[in-house]
Amino acid sequence: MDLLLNKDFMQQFLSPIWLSLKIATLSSVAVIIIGTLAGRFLARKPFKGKAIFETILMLPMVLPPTVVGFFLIVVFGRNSMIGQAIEWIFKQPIIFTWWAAVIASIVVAFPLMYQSAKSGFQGVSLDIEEAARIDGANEWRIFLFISIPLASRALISGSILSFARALGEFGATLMFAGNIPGKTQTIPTAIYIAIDSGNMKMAWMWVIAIVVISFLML
Amino acid sequence: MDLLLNKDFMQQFLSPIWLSLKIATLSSVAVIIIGTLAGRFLARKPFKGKAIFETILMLPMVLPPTVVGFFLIVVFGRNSMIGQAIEWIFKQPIIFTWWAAVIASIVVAFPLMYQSAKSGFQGVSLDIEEAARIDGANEWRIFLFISIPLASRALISGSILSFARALGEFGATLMFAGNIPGKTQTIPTAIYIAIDSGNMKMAWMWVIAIVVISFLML
Amino acid sequence: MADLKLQHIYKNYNKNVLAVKDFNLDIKDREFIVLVGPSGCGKSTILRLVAGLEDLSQGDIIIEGKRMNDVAPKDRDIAFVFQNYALYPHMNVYHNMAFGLKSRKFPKDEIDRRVKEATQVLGLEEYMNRKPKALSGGQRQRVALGRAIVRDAKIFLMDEPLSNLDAKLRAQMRTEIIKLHQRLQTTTIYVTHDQTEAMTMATRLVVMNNGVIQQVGAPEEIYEKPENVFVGSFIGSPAMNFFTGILSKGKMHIGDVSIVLPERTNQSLHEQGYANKEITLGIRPEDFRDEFAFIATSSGSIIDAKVEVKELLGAETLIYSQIAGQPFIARLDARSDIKQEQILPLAMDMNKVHFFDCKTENRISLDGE
Amino acid sequence: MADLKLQHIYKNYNKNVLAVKDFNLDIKDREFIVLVGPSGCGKSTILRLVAGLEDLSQGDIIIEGKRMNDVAPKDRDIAFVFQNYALYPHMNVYHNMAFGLKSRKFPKDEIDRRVKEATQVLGLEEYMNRKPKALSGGQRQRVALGRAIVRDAKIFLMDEPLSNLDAKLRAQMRTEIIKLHQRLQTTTIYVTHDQTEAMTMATRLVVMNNGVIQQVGAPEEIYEKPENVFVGSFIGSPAMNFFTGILSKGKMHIGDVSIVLPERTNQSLHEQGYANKEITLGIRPEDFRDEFAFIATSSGSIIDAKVEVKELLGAETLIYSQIAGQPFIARLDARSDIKQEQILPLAMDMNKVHFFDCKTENRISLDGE
Repeated sequence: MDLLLNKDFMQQFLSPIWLSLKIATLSSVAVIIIGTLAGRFLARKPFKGKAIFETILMLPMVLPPTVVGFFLIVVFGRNSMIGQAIEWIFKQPIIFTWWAAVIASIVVAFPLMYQSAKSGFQGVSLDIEEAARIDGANEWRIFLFISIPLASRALISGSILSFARALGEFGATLMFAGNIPGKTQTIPTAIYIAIDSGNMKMAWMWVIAIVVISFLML
Repeated sequence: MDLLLNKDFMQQFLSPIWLSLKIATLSSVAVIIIGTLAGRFLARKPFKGKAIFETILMLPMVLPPTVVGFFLIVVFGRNSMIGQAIEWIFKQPIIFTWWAAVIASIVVAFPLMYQSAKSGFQGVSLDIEEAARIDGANEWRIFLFISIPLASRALISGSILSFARALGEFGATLMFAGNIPGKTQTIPTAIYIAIDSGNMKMAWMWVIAIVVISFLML
Repeated sequence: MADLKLQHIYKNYNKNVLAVKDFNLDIKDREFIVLVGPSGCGKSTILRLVAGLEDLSQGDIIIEGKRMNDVAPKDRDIAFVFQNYALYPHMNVYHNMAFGLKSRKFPKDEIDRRVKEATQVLGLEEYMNRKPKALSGGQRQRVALGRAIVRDAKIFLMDEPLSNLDAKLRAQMRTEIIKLHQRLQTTTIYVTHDQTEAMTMATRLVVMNNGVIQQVGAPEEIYEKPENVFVGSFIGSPAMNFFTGILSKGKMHIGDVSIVLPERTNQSLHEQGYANKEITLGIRPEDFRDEFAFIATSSGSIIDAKVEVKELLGAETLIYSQIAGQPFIARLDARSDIKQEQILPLAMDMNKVHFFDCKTENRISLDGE
Repeated sequence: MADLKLQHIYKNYNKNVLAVKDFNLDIKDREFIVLVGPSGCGKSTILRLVAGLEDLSQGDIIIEGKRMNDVAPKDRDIAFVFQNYALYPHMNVYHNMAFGLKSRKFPKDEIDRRVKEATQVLGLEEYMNRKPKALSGGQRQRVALGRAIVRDAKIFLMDEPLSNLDAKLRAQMRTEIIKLHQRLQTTTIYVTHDQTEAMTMATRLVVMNNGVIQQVGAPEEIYEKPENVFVGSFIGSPAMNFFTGILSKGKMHIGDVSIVLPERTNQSLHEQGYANKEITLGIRPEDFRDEFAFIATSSGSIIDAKVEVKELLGAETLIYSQIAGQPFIARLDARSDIKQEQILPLAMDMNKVHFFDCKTENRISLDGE
């Protein structure tokens, strides 16, 4: 009980939690919006190279997290075009910032949302969309009032999965955003460090915290 | 080219690859067998507490890998009953051995196999199994000649997913099996260490190796 | 080739839903029994109980004198034809038929002989190596029949086997199944909701509703003497027409229309206490007559029907009209001179009308019967 | 309420599959056109082309004089009733009907008025707040109709709207749709594979096969004078029977059976060069007669039919038999005295037989026609 009242300790305990929540929320909002739009667009439209395009989108789900982290470092690193552009705009590299953690979470969570959204939209009977089209609705109205409500179960489960994946992201984040306490240390990395340094008490507290957050989501 | 001819270097490069393949193969064989049986058994039989039982089975898919690693350490650690039993039988603790990596891979890959197998078996029309039952086949014959062939697509895709997941496992393995070169260092942990120590050349080679293995699987 | 007794069978899926209630039926060797009724009437449940795919809640199933309640499906020696065929999709036609025999460890040449014989009977020789996906609906149905035939089982159970076929093919397969039964003489229970199949195939027909048997008998008997309003309306297409009216002074008054009853009918109804009471009259669409000669001699049973809708069905015409707000359909020979809204005099054939109690909806037996 | 012209319409899905070929049809205001044909004949494709759900490969669609080829579905002012209803599952009955009006920005009270009126016409008032899942098949069908009605569109398109209902409900909804058309008088194209619907509903019938129109005409006309073998066999149930034989010396020889042709028929066939050639005779099941009086006066067209299967269908009996290996079905009045295997003398009504060219399968016009 003493510990809980200790201000420094609380600071140390809560900081990864707030950071995790912030990163997971931000990245899953982005993933939900992009994933829903991409899922709807690609659910029905066939085009050349669709299979290859989809395979690339899905890769982060199959590849080991450290490989994802490796590619993030290569793509956003100081030697790449993108990395240099970012450094020029923001006056600092993105690697080892919490924005890097957001990007890592987006990349690993996106396939989950995209897949859920796509199968959700594919599950909407084509007839029903055609009926709405003949009924005088434009494409935007169909998307908003027909497709989204009918795919809502898949969209919600995709959103939850994405949030959970973003919250639990470890490997790619560790490599791309690092493990800087108060700056890029999330719950999963904090647990790793706590165990590594033999601090079982802190590890238990963070594990309980993340399990509680996971249950609150469901 | 010099490097490839250097025996020590080859040893250092190949060792995580062999270990990764050994661990992934062993764990996915176990996962495929247990997952198929569990999927078939739970696909049709309703029983009390089935939902809770299934949630526990699926947890490793939702929880962050470091939390899975944490629980593995708690369950198999030197202070637990299981850990003490293992230590008494094998005269050494399981933690930081390659068997620990196998167990970590099994735990994270099992939900994928189970889910695929279950939905595959649920997709087999009940009528067809009933037809076989009336046709004089016993349950074992039905499982072997009707259910498995008809669920084969789901079983194969579940097996591939499980193998990929086992091969790419990083967080839980890092915590439970450690990162001991030549003993528990797999490709994902090797990449992490290579990047961490700035050895981009080695990192690239391992990344290429794991991408090649992944493509060979498909 | 066996007799089958179903004794006091009950089946409930949970405490509240009673799927089958006190079902009793003795099926003789070689009979072709058709169970017919609307969906949810419990007819398929009976079949699944006999097959052993579901457990009885109460009662006994006895095949050739042996109680089968606790015998596993594979040991009951029955064959089942499923509504959706339930072929093994990964096996070709040959192996679909052979699977049951292999499971029962028949020698290889015996399996071969039986499958070849069945494919010949069913005209499937050319398709031996095809998988179900590569067959038409009618061919799949034949394979499903073949799988039952090769087994040479004691009893065939068929669960709406033709309902997934189109109308033409259904008529053709109906005939093939009848011929097959004439040839094999296997005791068969056939379930359908289609009353044409019921009428044409059955040696005995069992009409069910809400889990309870309504009537058992030869098809002609059930068509000509339905035991209650449900049977009358379910068997026959278009359905039997019903009019509710009051019996008084030898006439039945339906709104402001009065129908004179034959003397004996009237007397019998009076004796049974229906005088001045509500009563239901049933008449089949084809028992309305529009021929001049018939109308001239049936002055007491003429109604002036206003034609609301006319349907020309090739060889015959259906007229939709009503008496005092009670709608009916009359079936006349094809006549293209009938016009919408026209008043058409129709005579009821009073030898072919049926009477039912208004409350119980049961048939009222008349003296002549 | 509009006329519709379909001119030289072609549709191919890829280079090899031609779904519709040179389809021409002028539909007048208020007509109820039924497109009928086996599955895959292109009838649904026509409907989807008119609706704008698919693009034409060639040809023009003209509604009230305006070319519609490139107009979006929502701007064509048509209503479509889908086979599976395609109701919006997450909306209640009211909102299902109101959605189209809302999309077109109708004022709220006008929407209310129209939906209420439609629900009254269709008897759906009680179900206003139910979602489609909580409705029966027939009610869903009514909501789908309602969605079309409220729009007050120029043209109704209906794609096998009754095929998911059971037989009784189908007959009932058939009548309701006919009444609805009599009331609203909206130009309608109705697609079905069911020839009963085709015969009873159409003001004009279009019979299609393999993407090509086979015959256009009033239902009676098509029933009585089918243009070719396909139309004869597709319209009518059981199907028209066909016999192939050789014409010689005023008789048609089918195997060892000879049928004497009426003098004028024979002369006309000779004049058209069919003497001593193969020719196809078509006769409908109901044009076989077993009445004694008829047989006595038709000595030239009597066949001795061995009864292979007898089907008692309530008001009538179907007899399955064959002439020289060519099977046929005869439809007689209900007679329970006919036995399996019995030899039954049947007369063909020679005023009602049809002749077709053996190769082209087209109808041979006789002098009398």
